[in-house]
Amino acid sequence: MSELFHESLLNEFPEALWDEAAGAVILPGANALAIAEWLLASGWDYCSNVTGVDYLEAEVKEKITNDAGETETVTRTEPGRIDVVYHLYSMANKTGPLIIKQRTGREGATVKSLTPVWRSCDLQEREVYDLFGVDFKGHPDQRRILMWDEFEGHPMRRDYIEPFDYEWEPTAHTEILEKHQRGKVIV
Amino acid sequence: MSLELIKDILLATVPLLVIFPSLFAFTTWMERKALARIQNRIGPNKIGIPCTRIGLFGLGQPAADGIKMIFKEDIVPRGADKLFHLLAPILALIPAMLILCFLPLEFPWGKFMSGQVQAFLLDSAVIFFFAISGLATLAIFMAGWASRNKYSLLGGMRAVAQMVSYEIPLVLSAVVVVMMAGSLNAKEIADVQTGFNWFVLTPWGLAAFIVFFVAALAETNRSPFDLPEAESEIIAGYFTEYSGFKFALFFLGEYIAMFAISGLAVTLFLGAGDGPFLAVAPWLSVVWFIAKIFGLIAVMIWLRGTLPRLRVDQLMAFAWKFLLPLSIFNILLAGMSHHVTVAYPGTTAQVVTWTVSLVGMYVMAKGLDKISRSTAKPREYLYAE
Amino acid sequence: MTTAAPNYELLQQEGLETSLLEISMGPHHPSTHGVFRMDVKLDGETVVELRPVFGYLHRNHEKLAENMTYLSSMPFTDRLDYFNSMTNNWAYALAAEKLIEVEVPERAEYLRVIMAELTRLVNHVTLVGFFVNDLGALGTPLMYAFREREKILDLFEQASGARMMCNYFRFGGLRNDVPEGWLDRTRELVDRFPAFLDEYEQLLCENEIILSRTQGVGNLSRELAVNAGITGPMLRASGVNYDLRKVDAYGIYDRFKFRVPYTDGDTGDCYDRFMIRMLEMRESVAILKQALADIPEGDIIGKVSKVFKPKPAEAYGRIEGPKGELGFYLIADGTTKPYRYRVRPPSLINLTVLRDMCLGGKIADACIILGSIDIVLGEVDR
Amino acid sequence: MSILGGGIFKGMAVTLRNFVGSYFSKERFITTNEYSWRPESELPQSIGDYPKEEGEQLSDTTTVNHYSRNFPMLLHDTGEPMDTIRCVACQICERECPPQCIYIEKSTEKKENADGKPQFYPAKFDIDVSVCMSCQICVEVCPFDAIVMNSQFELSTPDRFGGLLVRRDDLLKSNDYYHKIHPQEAATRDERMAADKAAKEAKKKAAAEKAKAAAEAKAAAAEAANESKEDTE
Repeated sequence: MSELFHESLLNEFPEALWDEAAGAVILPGANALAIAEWLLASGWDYCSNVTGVDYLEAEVKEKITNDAGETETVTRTEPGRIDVVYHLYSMANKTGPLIIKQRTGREGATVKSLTPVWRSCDLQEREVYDLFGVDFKGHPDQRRILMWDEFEGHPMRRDYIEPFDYEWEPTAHTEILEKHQRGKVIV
Repeated sequence: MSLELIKDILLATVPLLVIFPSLFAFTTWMERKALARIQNRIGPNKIGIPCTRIGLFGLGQPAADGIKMIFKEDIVPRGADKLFHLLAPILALIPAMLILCFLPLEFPWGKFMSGQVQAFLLDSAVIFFFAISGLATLAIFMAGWASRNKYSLLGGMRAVAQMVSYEIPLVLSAVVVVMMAGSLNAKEIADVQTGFNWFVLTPWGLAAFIVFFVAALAETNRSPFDLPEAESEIIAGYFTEYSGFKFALFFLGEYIAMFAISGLAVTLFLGAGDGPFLAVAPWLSVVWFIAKIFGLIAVMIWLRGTLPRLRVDQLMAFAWKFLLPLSIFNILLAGMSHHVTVAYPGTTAQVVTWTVSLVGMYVMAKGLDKISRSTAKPREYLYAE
Repeated sequence: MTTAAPNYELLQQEGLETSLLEISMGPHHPSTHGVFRMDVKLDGETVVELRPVFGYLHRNHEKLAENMTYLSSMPFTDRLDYFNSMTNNWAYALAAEKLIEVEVPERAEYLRVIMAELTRLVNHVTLVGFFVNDLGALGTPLMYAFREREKILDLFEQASGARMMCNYFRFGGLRNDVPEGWLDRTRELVDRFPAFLDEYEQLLCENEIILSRTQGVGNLSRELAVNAGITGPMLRASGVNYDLRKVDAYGIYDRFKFRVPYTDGDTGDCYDRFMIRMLEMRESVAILKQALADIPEGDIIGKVSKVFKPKPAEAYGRIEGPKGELGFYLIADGTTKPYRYRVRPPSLINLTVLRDMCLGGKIADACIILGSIDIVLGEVDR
Repeated sequence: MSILGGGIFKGMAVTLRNFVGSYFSKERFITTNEYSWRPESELPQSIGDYPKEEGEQLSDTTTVNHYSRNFPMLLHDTGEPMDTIRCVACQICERECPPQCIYIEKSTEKKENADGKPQFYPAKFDIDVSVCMSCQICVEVCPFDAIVMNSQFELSTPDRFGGLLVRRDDLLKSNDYYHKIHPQEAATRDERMAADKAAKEAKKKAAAEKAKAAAEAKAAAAEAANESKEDTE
């Protein structure tokens, strides 16, 4: 059902992209809210899960066929990005999931908040804001939720480094942890 | 002051000061034990004789608790009004102890006394009783206010509203007894009931007793009316900020108030010290009296083990829209049945008054219940295969 | 019970100084079920503003799991909702099994259902106890509930070695087979359970005080419940027939005959939420009886290596946990560790509507509404 | 039509039944597994009274002798513990331990193990009680069945640093002890180990036979080749 459904979504909004590998529709930044409203109206009444995924800048090797018809390996740099993933289900039709994603850059990450469409995004988008540092435009109450207000940084980002003055209680365990941190043990 | 008078005073008051606090200790043990059994636990069972392994069913527990309470640090919040914070538990205890003096307890050593056998023989004892028990409200509000804690304040406010409201049905249900006995004197009310002429065995007396008991539960902040100290909502209510000996005083005051109000219920409705074998051993009257008090307290404990508590608005609605009209209606019924039984002596009239009273009370209660309470009833549910 | 708030501006114009009473309920409060905080503004006893505050138990469970292999974060899922470690394990195993494609043996599937339904009994029976405790009963129902819970936890301990942190499910099956006689003991418990439920219902379900305290309190409409992503018994109490055991039929739930209780959606109040849980326990007992009758002999775990490298893919596994839809979202990147590991916590998302339900009620209502939502802070804060 | 307050009376009937019933039926009480390590008459009075020795566990009084787990222990076969230790310090458990509470240092030289094969052994093997969460992951990932769970739970100590770090020699327990506390698990484990060993030996044998057969075939082929060569000549 959902496999068929993303096609009708893509027909309705040709600017949306279909990511085959992830099985998700990538919403265009400009009219994400309009698409979400259309989705709600067409039966996707339940937004189950909202989360962020942080992709660092990475070098990707891929095989391409050049003009001469030969296969060669090209290395290109994929820019870092943050995906905000929404898992949609339909309680009325008991179908799902339809996965939609909003994509944004890592610096000054901003996406449209879908909380006006699905209330269930409320606390989860706050969590993504808190842990990933994604700014949700149009969120009614965007505050930190799990970390305290004075906290700096966004711990779920993959390049987050613990502050050096992290509260520390010495235990007998310390020497083991130090060993782990020296990299002697590859975790 | 003559030596005789001093002896009388001591003989009349010291037993009260000894017996009831020790009964308090026993009651805390009994309550813990009974609640434990209701909840399928064993309850206190280790502390008996110190330095031995003799448990004595945990009877030493109250003593251990008392010692702990005395030596515990007394914490007064920095922002609290220290004077009133100190005065409140004392003020909570004093009226409760005073009320005990009015109970028509006939101690066997009464015959060694020159004058009266009761600590306080007053012609208007019942009125005095209600007047003094009203002071406890003040103590509780004082505690809530002086603690400078929001939970305490909420508890204090709840207590004032609740205790003032429930005093009215309490008094009105006692009015019936005063009407019938024709006296405000506790001793005389007790004397009227001797020989199993207990007021609870009359239709109006039964109704009044039930109303009185329910209102008494609210007056002493017992479950299901324990809103001023509602643990799940406002931590511990007015005594949130009390610890150590001050807390123990509150605790003591609460239990003594329970004894006092149960004692009044026994005096008014359950025939005071009346009971079997009094002709053989007159001193048994004290035993009967205290046994009846314990009977009522056992019911209180049982209720506490079973019921959740009411909400504030429901509590007030219950007092004003249910108990108050019911007790007024009961006064009418009492007057009616009195005149009918006086005018037509015989069993037929008895049966008629019983039936009419009970049916009347039931219809009245049912109607009031419908008006005052929302249409709460069990529901039916759907199932999906 | 909605009380109209007085007009403060008017009062102040008349020269009266009024202000609302601000109370910070929690993080140490008897009825917030853990380190949860509600900033409440009270007008007398009426709640006019409520703001939930989370995060006191936050330990960044997701980050921890992203730094260790798939198997190693299994014991950490126990600690999410520490009442229901078995179902947490299952949800995680379900998501990971989508990544590695392993066949779960028949016996393991049956045992999974048995464990999950026992967990549901544990959760619901204690929740009802805590809920009535929030109503102000002196813990009598709670003690009865704990007695039954202890019996089930004993079974868990005999099977998995631990009472609460079971860590029993594995990708492709279960860690070990149950010991000899375990199934008989479970049958005995399941046979005795309805008698306990009868007593429990007699104690609670018709009590006038409970009825008048819970009915009409914390109403949640069907539309809001669906839109706010409410799941589990709370959703069904609002009149939506949506149970993942029926909808997804994960595991082998399609083999059992059971019914899903729900309401007609007119009320959706605390009483409905309380009763739906009472009724669900009966259905769980029915499932348990069927599963215990049909359980076959055989292997307990499929062929999976302890440390594996799934192909890059995304998987979202969700189950009907006792508290609602518990989902795990995993992104594999071809290494032994998940690239992204996300828990969809039902407790947190069910709290979305806390404010809506509490406003206008009394402060005592706020406590029981929170109790009827059924949260565990280990899962809310993760 | 129910009587007024009927639900309350029903509830009170239940509590009364439980009140009376609690004096007569033990089943009503909360039952837990008996963790008593000693009879009730000898309840521990002070810290020193707590049983620390393995022999003092009364396994028959616990109902949880199958899979109960509290803290890992290192297994050794019959004989001197360090001579028959199964651990070869491969450090897999150290890597996989979720709270990272294991610390291993590999020995520099090899020593003969129970099978008489020279192997490395752990020079240091420490587990931190304060961090270990009894999850049993180390047991599952161990390819040598060298680490299993102990159900001894009296691990409290007044020494917060040294005492909570359990050293290798304290962790070492014999396989017999393991059989005593977890009979079912130990039996299956031994069975599987024996099967693995047999399979390995069979495989070895098969490989040897195969090699032998191959060598013979090769020799035969060479001979045949020689013969054919001779023929051609």
